[in-house]
Amino acid sequence: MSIANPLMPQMATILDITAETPDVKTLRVSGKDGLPFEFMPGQCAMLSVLPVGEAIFSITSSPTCRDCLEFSIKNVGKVSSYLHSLAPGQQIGIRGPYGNGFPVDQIKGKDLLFIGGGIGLAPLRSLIGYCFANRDDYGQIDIVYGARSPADMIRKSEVKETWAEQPNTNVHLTVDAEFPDWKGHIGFVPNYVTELAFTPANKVAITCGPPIMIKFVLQALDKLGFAPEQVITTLEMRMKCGVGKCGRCNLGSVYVCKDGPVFSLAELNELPGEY
Amino acid sequence: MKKMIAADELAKLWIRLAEKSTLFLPVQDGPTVLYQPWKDGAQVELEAFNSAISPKDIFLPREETYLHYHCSGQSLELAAVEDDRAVTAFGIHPCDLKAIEMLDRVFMEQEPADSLYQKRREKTTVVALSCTKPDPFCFCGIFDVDPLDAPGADVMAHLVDGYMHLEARTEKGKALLEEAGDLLENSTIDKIEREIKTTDFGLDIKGLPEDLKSRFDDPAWDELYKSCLSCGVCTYVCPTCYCFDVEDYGHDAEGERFRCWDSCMFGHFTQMAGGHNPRPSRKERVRQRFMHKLQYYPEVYNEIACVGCGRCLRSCPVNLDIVQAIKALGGEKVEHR
Amino acid sequence: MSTALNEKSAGYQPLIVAFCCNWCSYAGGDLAGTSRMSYPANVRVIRVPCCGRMNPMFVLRAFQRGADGVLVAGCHPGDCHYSTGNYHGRRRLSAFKRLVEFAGFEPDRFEVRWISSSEGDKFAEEMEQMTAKIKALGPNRKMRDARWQSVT
Amino acid sequence: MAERNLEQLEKIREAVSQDLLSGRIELLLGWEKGHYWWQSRPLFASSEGDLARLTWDSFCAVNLSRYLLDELKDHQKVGVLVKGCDSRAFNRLLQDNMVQRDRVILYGLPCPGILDYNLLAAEAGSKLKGITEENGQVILKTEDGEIEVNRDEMLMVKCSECLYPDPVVYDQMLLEPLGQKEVPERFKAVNELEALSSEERFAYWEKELSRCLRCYACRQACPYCSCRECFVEQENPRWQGRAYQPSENFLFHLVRAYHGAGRCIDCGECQRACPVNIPLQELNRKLIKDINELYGDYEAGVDAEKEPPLLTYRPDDPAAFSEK
Repeated sequence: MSIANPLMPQMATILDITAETPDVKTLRVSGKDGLPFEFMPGQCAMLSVLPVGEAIFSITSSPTCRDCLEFSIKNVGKVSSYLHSLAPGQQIGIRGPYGNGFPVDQIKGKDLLFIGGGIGLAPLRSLIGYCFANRDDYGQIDIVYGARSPADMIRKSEVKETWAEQPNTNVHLTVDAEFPDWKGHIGFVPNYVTELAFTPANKVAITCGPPIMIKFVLQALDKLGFAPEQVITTLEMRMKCGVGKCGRCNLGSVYVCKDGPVFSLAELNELPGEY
Repeated sequence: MKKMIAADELAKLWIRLAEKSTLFLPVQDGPTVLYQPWKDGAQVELEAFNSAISPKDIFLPREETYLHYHCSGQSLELAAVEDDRAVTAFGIHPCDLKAIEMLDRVFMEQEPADSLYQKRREKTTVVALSCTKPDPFCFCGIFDVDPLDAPGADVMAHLVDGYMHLEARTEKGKALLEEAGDLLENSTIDKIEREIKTTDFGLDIKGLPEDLKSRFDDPAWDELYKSCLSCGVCTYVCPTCYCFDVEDYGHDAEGERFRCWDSCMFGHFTQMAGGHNPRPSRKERVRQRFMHKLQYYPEVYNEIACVGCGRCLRSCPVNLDIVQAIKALGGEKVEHR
Repeated sequence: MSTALNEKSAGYQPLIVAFCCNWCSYAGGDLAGTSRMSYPANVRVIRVPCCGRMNPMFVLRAFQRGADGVLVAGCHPGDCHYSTGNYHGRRRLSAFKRLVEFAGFEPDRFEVRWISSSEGDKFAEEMEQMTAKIKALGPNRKMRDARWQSVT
Repeated sequence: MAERNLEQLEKIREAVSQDLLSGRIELLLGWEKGHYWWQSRPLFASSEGDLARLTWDSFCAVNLSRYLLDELKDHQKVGVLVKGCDSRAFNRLLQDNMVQRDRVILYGLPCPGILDYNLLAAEAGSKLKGITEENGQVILKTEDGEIEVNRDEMLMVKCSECLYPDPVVYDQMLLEPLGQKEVPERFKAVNELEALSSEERFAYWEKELSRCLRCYACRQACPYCSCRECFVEQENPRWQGRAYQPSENFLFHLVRAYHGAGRCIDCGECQRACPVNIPLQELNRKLIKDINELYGDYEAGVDAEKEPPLLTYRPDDPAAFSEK
C-alpha cells in the first residue's frame, strides 16, 4: 500500500498576474486541467517557488469559479516577493487545500456582516463569492471594507460595481484618512462598524484584517451586542507543513493549519492567545 | 521464537544483518554514543546509557530530501525522491521505542499520514534491548515504561551472562531471526529476572495534564524560562520532539527540497514574514515546549509526551529540563515540596 | 560561480574565484586586459569595494559551490582608497587564512595578494601562478556541497 | 554533599543579601543546586527567600554574565557572581557595548576550577555517592569506600587550561584571590593538529563536525555571540542552510569561530554546552594562538580598555600570506 506524501506539491501554472495595489498582486493559478483541487471558502494552499521556498496563502476565489484559483498576495517575505516577480505562464508548485474553511452550512439562513481591512479581504472574498453564487441560502449581506488609502484597496472595481449591485447587499467603504479623490467615508474600520450600528439579531459577523484592526472590531461587535458565537475570524500563522505536524501554528493542541484558520470568537476565547 | 547468541559472536550478527538492510546500532563516536549505520570496525556500545541523541532519527531523519526539481524557462518539473531501503534498528531501549510509538500517532495515525515516516517505519525491524544499568537520570518508571520489556518491539533482546537472548514478537522479527538462523541457538532462559532501579525525582504526575489546562498564564512560567539559553539541545536530543522545517537547496535550474529537524526553542521558529512573532520571547517558547509535552499532546493522545529517558537532564547546559519544569508546575509528591 | 567545470575531462581546468578590490586589483585586471596580456580563463573575478569588505562567508560560499581556489586581491599597504581598509584586511585575512588551513584546506587554496591598478602584469602573473598551483593540487572537494549541481 | 566550603557560602550570602535588601541591586545572578549534588544551575534571586537557595561549590559551571543581556532589560541594577571566566565574559559584553558598567555590581569569586562529574564517576568505578575536598584533593565517596584523587585531574576541559581563576573585574572581591595560573599546555591540542597534514586535519574536523546537530547551544552559551541577528538566521542572503551536510557544518563552525577572532575569552562554555562534545575550543584557540603570534599577546576580556587586535592595525604588521 502506498500513501501520497502530503508535502509533495503538484504542478500549477500562473495564468496571469494583476497588480492590485502598490504591494498586492493577484495571481490566477490553474492545475493541469482547471482547478488543482476542490476546496471550500476560507481554505488555504501552499505555493512553492523553487529554490526560494514555500508559503501558505488563502484562496481568494470562490469554489464556484471553476477554471482557476486566485490568490491576492501582499509582498512581505521571500516567497511573496518572488511570486510578485514572476510572469504569466510560469509553472509553480501547489498543494492543498488546507484548513477547515468557513462554516458555510452553519451560517445558512443568517444575515451576514463581512468586515475586512486591507489584504484581509482576500479570504473573505472567497466566501462572499460563494454566498452570491448561492444567494438564496443567505439573508442580507453587509460588507464593510477599509484600507489605509484608496490605493490600498484590493479588488476595487469588483467591490464597488459587482458586489454593490447584488440583491439585498450593502457595501460600506472607508479609508483611514482624507485623500484627494476619495468621496466616501473616512475613518478606521472598527469605528465605522460602530457608526453603522449593525444589529446582532440573526446575524453572523465575519472579519479578517490586520491584528490591530481585528482587536478593535471584536470590541466594537461586543458593544453592539454580538455574542462570541456570532463572530467568526480567520487567523494567519507561520506554517511549514500545512498538515498539523511541523509544530509552528498550534494554539494549545489546536493546529491553525488544520483545525483553523477559521474560528468563532467563542472558540478562540477557549484557546491560548498565542497568535 | 526464542534464540540466543554469545555476546562475543555478535559481530557476526551485525555483518549478517547489514547485508540486507541498513543496520543502526548504538556506536561510540568520539566521546559520545550515537545510533549510526553500522560499519565494519564500529565500536558498538549496547549498554551505554543513554545515547546522546535519541534514535528517533532512524525514523525521522535530521534531513531527508523528498523532491528534486528542474526548471527551464517557465517550466518546472518535480520528481519525488523515495527511500526504499530496509532498516534494522538494533538495541533500542524500551523508553526510546515508546517514544517512537508516540511519534507514530502524530505521523501515522493522525490524518493525513506522513508517507515518508510511515514508509520508513514499515521498512524497519526494531530489535529492542532491555536495560541493564540505567544511569542516575533515567526516570522512565513514572511513565510506566518497563526497562525490561518493550511491547512494540519486533524482537525483544536481553543481555544475560555473556549471551544475547532474542525473542521474536512479530512476523518481521521472526524473519530477522530466520535470516540469521545459522548463527543462533535456542535460548536457554524463559524469563528475564533483573532488578532495575530508576529514580522518580519525587515526581507525581497524576492529573498534571488536566491541571495544566487552565494554567497557560500561571506565574510559574514567569520564573521557569529565565535560565533558558534559547538553544535547541533539549528538542534535538529528545525522543518525543518532532518539529521540522522544510527548505530548498539549489539554483535556478535544479535542486532539491528537504525536510529537516527544527526546534520550537528558536526565536525564528514562529516568526512570520511580516515580522510578527506569536511566541516572541523565551518565556512563550519554554511554555510551548513543556505544555506540548505535558498538556497539548496528552489532550489529544491521553499520554504525557515524555518517556523519562533523561537526555534533557543530561544535556541541557543550564539544567532546565523536564523534571525542573514538572516540579515548578507542582507535579511533585507532597512530601517533596 | 555556479559553473563547475568538467573535472573528468583530460585537461583538468580548475575554477578560481578572485575577489578584487574595486580601486586597485580590479583596475589592474582591466589594465591586463587592455594591454592584451593573457591570463588563464579559469579565473572568475568578483569586484568588492575593498579587501576590508571581505566577508569570510564569501570565501566559504565559493568553496561550497565549486571553487577550487579563492584569491583575494587588494591595494598595497598604505594605498587604501579608504585609508585603512587593507590594513584591517591584512589582519583579518591572515587570521582567516590560518583558520581555513587549520580546518584542512591546503595553504594554496586560499591566497591574498596586493595588486595595484598599474600592475596589470602582476595581475596576469598572479592569476597564472594561482591557476598553476591549483592545477597541481587538483579539484577541491573540501567543503564542496555534494548537492550542488553544475548548470548545464 | 559537595559544598566547597560552607563558610565561603555564608560570606557570599551575607554580602549579596545586604545589597539585595538595601535595594542596591534588584536581582542577583547566582547558582542553586540542581537535581543532584554534581549539578549547580543558574539562580535568579530577587528576595531573601530566593537567596536561601544560593550555592557556591565545585559545580557552578554556567557562565552567568550572558544573562545580563536580558535581565538588564527588566532591571535597573543587577548583581552578578563572577568567577574568572564570568568576569572576562562581562568585559567582552562591555567592550561590545551590550551592557552598561554602572548598572551591574560584580561580586568576585576566585575559582579553582569546575569538576567534571563524568571524570569523577569514571574514577569512582562503583556508584559515586558524593565527594569532599581537601588540600587540592577530591575524596570520592563510593559504595565500595573512599578514593582520593588529585583535584586538578578532575577538572572540566574548560577549566584545566584556565589562565585567570581570579575575576579580572569586580566591585567587591568576596573570597581570597588564587593568583594567575601557569598553563604550559594551553595550545597542546592546537599544536598537535597543526602537525598533521591538510588531509588528516580535514578528516579530523569532518568527523568531529559530523555530529553537529546545529542546536546552536555553543552560540547561545557564548558571551561573544551577542548579535541581535546572527548570520545563521539571516534571510537575505541566506548564508547558513539547514541541511546536515559537511559543507554546512564547516560553514557554521568556521564562521562562528572566526567571529570570535580576537574576542573569544576562552571560557569554554561553547564546548561545555555542546551535547555531542565537539572540541570547539580547539578552533577558538587556534585563532587566539595565531593572533597572538602575529599581532602581539592579547587576552580577550582581561582588560576592557585594551583594543581587540582585529579592530586595529599597525602599518608594519606581518601577514600570513606573501606580500611581495
